Amino acid sequence: MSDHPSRYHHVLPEIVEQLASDKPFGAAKMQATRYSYADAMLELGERNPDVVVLDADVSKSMRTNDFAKRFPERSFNFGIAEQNMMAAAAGMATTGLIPFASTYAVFASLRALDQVRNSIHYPRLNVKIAASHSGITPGPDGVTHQGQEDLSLLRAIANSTVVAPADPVSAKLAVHAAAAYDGPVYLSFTRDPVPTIYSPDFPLRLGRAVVVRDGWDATIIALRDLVAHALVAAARLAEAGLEVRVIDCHTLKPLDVECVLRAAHETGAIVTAENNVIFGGLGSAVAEVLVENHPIPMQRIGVRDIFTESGPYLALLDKYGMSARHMAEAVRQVMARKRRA
Amino acid sequence: MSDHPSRYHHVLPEIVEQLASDKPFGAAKMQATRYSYADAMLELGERNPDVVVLDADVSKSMRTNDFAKRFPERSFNFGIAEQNMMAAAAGMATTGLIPFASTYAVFASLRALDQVRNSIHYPRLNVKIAASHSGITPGPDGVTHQGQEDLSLLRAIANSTVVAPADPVSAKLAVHAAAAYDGPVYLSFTRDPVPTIYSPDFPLRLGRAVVVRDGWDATIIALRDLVAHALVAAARLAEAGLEVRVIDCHTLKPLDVECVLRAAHETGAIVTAENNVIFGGLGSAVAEVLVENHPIPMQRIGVRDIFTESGPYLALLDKYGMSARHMAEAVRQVMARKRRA
Amino acid sequence: MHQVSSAARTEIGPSIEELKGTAQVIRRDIITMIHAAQAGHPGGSLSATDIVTALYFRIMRLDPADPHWPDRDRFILSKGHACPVWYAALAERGFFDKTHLATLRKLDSILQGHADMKKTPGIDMTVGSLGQGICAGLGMALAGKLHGKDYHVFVMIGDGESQEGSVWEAALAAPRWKLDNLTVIVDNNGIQNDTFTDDIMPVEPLAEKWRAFRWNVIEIDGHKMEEIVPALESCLYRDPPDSAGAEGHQPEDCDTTVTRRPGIPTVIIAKTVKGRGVSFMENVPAWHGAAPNDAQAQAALAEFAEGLR
Amino acid sequence: MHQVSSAARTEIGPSIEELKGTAQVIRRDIITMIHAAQAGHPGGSLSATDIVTALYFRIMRLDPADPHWPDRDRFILSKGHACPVWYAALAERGFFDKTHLATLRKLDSILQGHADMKKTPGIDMTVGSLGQGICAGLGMALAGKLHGKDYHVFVMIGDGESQEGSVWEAALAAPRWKLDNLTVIVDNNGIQNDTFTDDIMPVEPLAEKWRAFRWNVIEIDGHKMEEIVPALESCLYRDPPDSAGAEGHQPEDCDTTVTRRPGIPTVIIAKTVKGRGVSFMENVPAWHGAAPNDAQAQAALAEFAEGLR
Ligand SMILES: Cc1ncc(C[n+]2csc(CCOP(=O)(O)OP(=O)(O)O)c2C)c(N)n1
Ligand SMILES: Cc1ncc(C[n+]2csc(CCOP(=O)(O)OP(=O)(O)O)c2C)c(N)n1
Ligand SMILES: [Mg+2]
Ligand SMILES: [Mg+2]
Repeated sequence: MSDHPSRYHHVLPEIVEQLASDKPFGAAKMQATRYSYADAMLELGERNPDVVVLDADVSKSMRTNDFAKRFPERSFNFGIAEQNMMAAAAGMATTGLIPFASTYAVFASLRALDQVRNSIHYPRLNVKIAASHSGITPGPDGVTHQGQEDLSLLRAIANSTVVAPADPVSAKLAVHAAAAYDGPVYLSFTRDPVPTIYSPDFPLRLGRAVVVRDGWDATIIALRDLVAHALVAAARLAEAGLEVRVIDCHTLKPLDVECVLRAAHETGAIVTAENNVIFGGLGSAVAEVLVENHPIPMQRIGVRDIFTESGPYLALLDKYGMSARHMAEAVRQVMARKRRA
Repeated sequence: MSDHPSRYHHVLPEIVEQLASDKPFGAAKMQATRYSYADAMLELGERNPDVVVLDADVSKSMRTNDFAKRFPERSFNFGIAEQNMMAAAAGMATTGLIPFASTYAVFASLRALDQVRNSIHYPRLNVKIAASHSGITPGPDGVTHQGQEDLSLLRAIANSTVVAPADPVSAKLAVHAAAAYDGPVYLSFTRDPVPTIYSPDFPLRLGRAVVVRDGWDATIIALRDLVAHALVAAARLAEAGLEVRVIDCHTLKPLDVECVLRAAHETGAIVTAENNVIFGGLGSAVAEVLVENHPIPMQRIGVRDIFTESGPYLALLDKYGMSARHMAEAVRQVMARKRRA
Repeated sequence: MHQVSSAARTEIGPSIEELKGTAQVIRRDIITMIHAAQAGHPGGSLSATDIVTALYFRIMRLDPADPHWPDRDRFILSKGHACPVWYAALAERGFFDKTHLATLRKLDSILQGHADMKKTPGIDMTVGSLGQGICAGLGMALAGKLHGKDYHVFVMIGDGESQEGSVWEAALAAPRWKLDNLTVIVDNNGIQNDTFTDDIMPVEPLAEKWRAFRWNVIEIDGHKMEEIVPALESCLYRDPPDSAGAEGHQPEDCDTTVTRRPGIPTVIIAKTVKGRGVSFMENVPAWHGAAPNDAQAQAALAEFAEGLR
Repeated sequence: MHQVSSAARTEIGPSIEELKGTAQVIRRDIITMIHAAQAGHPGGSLSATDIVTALYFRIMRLDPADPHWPDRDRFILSKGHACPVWYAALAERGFFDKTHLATLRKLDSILQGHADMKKTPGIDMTVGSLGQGICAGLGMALAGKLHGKDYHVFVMIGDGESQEGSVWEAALAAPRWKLDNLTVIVDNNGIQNDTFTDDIMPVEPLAEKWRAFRWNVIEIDGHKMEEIVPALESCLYRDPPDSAGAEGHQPEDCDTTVTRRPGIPTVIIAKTVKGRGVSFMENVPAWHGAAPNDAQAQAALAEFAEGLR
C-alpha cells in the first residue's frame, strides 16, 4: 500500500483502507445526512425544552415527523408555506424558543430568502434553518429540487453562519453545535445517502475547519458531500506519489481563514470542491482569502454556470465535473501552475 | 495639474477636470439611474411593441408610471405581489413579449428569488428584471430597502446576466442592450442621484468592461455607483504620482475575464469596489479569475458582514468603508504587497 | 401561415366513453414509467388523469407537430411533481415518441423529474416549485389578451399547493384583469406530501375562498368525464366549435349545464381521489411520492387491464 | 420575580376622551419627526394613529422600563414604513426619550427608516418588507400558547400589504392553530404606494376573504375611539381586568358590543383615512411617502393645535 494511514485524522480506518480502491465506500455505512439531522433533533428535543421543529410539508422526507411524534406540542407543520414558516420562526425566537425550520434547500434559500434575510438574519434571531436536498444531491428530482446555489445565497446574507457537514457523524455534531450557538445558523444536508467517513471523535467546532488528511504538495478544501470524494482523490494521488492535504471546511461562513492560509503557505496550491455553483460559495470564499493575503494558484470544482438535470446522484457528480477524478485532475493542474510560478 | 486628461476615456472633460478637487462632482448633472431606466423604457416602448412593463406598486418611485401613462395597455401593476409579477413575467415571455419586471432590488433578489430562478432563469426566458435601490443607495430607508447583496444573489443563479451601470448615460445604454439580448438580464439601478460622468459615446456592450482611466501602478475595478468614486480615488492618487487604471465593470456576469487579466498582468495589483457585500459579488468574481489564472495581490472594497443602517447615502458609503479615500488607501496597500511579492 | 386553427382541435372530438378509455391508457403509462424510474409521484398523477385527459383529447386546441404554435391553448401543471400524467398525455397525443416514457428521471432524458419546457415538446411551462405555474399562466392569459388571441390557458394546482401565498397573489390578480381566458383547476384530493391536508393545514372551504377572491366557481367530481368536459368547455374563452352560442352551451353527451361568465376567470374545484384507479393507492398518503415495486406495478396494471376491457 | 403584571396595564385606563387627546399628540410628533427627517411616510402613520394609541395607552399590558418583559403584550406594525406612529407612541409611553424623535432616519439613530427591534426599545419585531410581520406575530402567538402565557399579540397590516401572498399564508395558519391570542388589524385606508388600491389591485371584499379563511371578523371605523377600544378589548386573549367575564364584555364609555370567540383569531378591518388629521393629506396618495416642507408642517401642526384645544 502506498498510502499512509497515519496521514488521516478522524477518518475511520476501514474507510482509509479502501479509499484508493475501485469501490472506495464499499464498506461504508451509507446514510443521507437529512436523517442524521432528524436523529439529532430527537436528542435535542429530550435535552432542551426550548427546541421546536417547524416543517413545511416535507417532514416525511426529512424524517422530522419522528420529532413530531415524540414531541407533538413542539412540532409545527406549516404546510406548503415556507415564507410563513421562516418569519414565524423569527417570531418564536423572540420569546426564547430555538426553532429549527426544516425544508428543502431550494425553498429555504430561494422561496423564503426575504424572510430569512429580513426577519431572521437582520435582527440576528436564534433560528436554525435545516435544509435538506442541498447541492445536486436530490438527483432524480431535477433542477427545481436541487439546491445548487444555496451555500452562495446564504453566504451573501450578513450575520449568517453556514454549515455543510460531510457525513452522518459530523452532521449530527453540527446540529448540536448549531443549537449551542446563539444566532442564526444555516445547516445544509444531503438528500442522497453519503458514506459515514468519520469516527465519533470528529472535532466539529463552528468556524474551525478540520485537516482530515495531511499533505504538502497541494490541498483540496471541500465541504459537505464532496469531502468523501476529495479523500478518494487524495488517496489515488498518493498512489502516484503526490501528498495532498484534505480540509473539511464544514463551516463555509465564517471561513477558517487561518486554516486556509496555513494550507496556502505549506502546500502552495489549492483546489476547492463543492457540490454548489462556483459563484459565491466555497471557491469564492477561499479565492478571496488568497488574493487578499497570499495569492497562489487555485482551481474551483463545482457546478458551472448551468442548471443541471435529473439523474442518479453520483452520475450527476461525474457529468458535471465534481467527482474524484476531476479533483485529481485539478490538483495536477494547480501543481503544474505552482511549479511554473 | 498633475492629472492627465488624455488618460481618461469616455469621461466628460468637465468631470475629469474636477475629480481631484474638493467637490469632485460639483459640476455634474446628478440623476438617479432608476430614472434613466424609466426614460429608456419610454424610448423602447415607442420602438418595440413587444416591450411591456410590469410593476409591483413602486412605479411612482421608479417613474415607470410614465410608461404606464404613455402605453397603458402594455403596463401591468401587480400591486405588492413580487412573486406573482416575476412568474407572470415568465409566462408572458413564453409568448414573445419582452417583459421588464420593475421593483426594488431587495424584493427582486429576495422576495421573488424562487420565481426569478425557477420560472425565469431555469427556462432562460426573455425577462428583464429592473431593480432600483440596489446597494445601500436608498440611504435613509434603512436595511430592509437596501439591496446590499442583490448582485451576489443574482450572480449565483445559473444563466444569469447581471448588469450594474455606473451613471445615467450608461444606464440608459444598458437598458437598450438588455432589450436587444435574448435571455434574462438583471439590471441594477440606484435610488439616490449619481453624477453623470460619461459622454454619450460610452461603448456599453454586455460582457465588455470599459477602461475609463489608464494606469500601470494598480487597477480599481468598480461597478455601479462606485465607479465615480473610483475615478476620484485615481485622480487623487495621480496627484501623489501613482497612475491607477479604473475599469467600469458594468457587467458583473458574464465577467470580462480578458479585461481583468490584462489589468492583472499590466498593473500587478487590483482593488475591487462595489456597493454590495464582499461575499459573492464583484470582489469574488475577480478573485476567482485571479487565483485560477494569475494570482496577484487584490483587495475588496464593499459592505462587510454587517447590515448597514439609515443615513444619507454618501455618509453611509463613508461609514461603511466604500468612499474614494478607502479605495485610495486600499490601492496603497495592494501596491505595497505587490512590491513585497 | 399556419394551417391548423380549429382543425387541430378535433371538431367532433372523442366521446365521453372514448375519453374514459384514453384515461385508463394514461394511467397505465403513469404506473409503467414511475415503476421504471423507481421514483416519482403516482398519487397526484392519478388524481389528475381524467381532467388532463379531457383537456388534451377533447378541450384544447393544439398541434402536436408544432408545440410552439402561437394560437394553441396552454396547459400548465402547476403541481409539477405530477408530471408523469402530463408526459403520458403528451406522448399519447403524439407530441413525442412513447419510447421516451421509459427514460423518466434518467440521465440525459427529455423527461425531467419536474417538467422542463426546454426539454420536453408540449410542456408549456417549467414547473416544480409549487405556486409558480399559476402565476405563469396568469402571464400567458394577459399576453393572450394583449395580442388579441383567443387561446385559453388552463392551470392545474394542488390542494396542498393552495397553501402557497403566491397562489393567492395570482387569485387576486386574475379578476382585476378580467382574465376570462384563464381557468384554474384545483385537484382537490385531500392529501399533500406529509399526510392528509386537513391534518396539516386545512384549506377548506376552498369554494368560499375563491368566491371571496371574485372568481366564478364550479365544483365537480374530478373523475366523472360527464362533469369534467362540460365544466371545462363552459369556461373556454372562445366559443367551442360545436356550440351554438356563448351562453348555456351544453354538449350532448354530458349531464351538466354551466353558463359562461364574461370577464370573470373560472376556478374548477375538482373533488378527486389521490391514487385514483389503483385500489391500494387510493387515498393513501404514502403513495404521494413512492414508486411501486415489481409486484405492485403488476397488480396496478392488472387493474387497468380490467378497466380497459 | 417581575412585579408589574396587570398593574403595568392601567387598571382604569385613560378615558376615550383622553385617548383622543393622546392621538393628537402622536399625530403632532409624527409630522414633526418626518418633517425633521425630510423623508418618511406620513399618510399611513396618520391613518394608524388612533388604533396604535388605543393599543399602547389602554389595551396592551406593558412595562416601558422593561421592554423585554416576557409577559408583555406584543404589537407588530407589519406595515413597517409607518413606523413614525410606532416611535411616537413608544416615546410618549416612556420607552425612550422624546429627543430621539428628531433623529429619525439619521446616521447612528436608534430610529431606523423601517423599525429595527435591536435598535429601538419597545419594538417587538423588525419590519419593513411587507407581509412578514404578520407571520412573525403568528410565531409569537404560537410561542405564547406553548409557554402557557396569557399575553396577546396584535399585528397591524396595510390594505396594500394584503396583496402579499405571505399574508394569506399566515391567515390560513392562525385558525388551524386556534390562535385566539392573535389579532390582526387591517388599516384599510384604500391607498397604497402608487395610488388608490382599487386602481392598482383591489383587495375587497376583505371581510369576505378573511371569513373564508375562517377568522372572526370585526369591522370598525378606525378613527372612532368608541369603536376601536371595545373591538380591541373584545378579542383580548385574557379577560380585561375591568371585565366581569369573557362573554359580551362592554366597557362603559364605548358604544359597541362584541363577543369573544374562543379558539378563533380575530381580524379587525378598520376603515381609515390615509393622512387622517391633516386636511391636505387626507386621502391624497401623494402623501404616502412624502415629507412636508416647512410651510406644510406648520399648517399641519396648526390643525392639531386646533384639535388639541
Ligand atoms: C414551494 C414548494 N414547496 C415544497 C415542495 C415539495 N412538494 C412537492 S409535492 C408536495 C405536496 C403537494 O401536495 P398537493 O399540492 O396537494 O399535490 P397532489 O396531492 O396533487 O400531489 C410538496 C410539499 C415543492 N415542490 N414546492
Ligand atoms: C414586500 C414589499 N414590497 C414593496 C414594498 C414597498 N412599499 C412600502 S410601503 C408600500 C405601500 C403599502 O401600502 P399599504 O399596505 O396600504 O400601507 P399604508 O397605506 O397603510 O401606508 C410599498 C409598496 C415593501 N416595503 N415591501
Ligand atoms: Mg393534494
Ligand atoms: Mg393602504
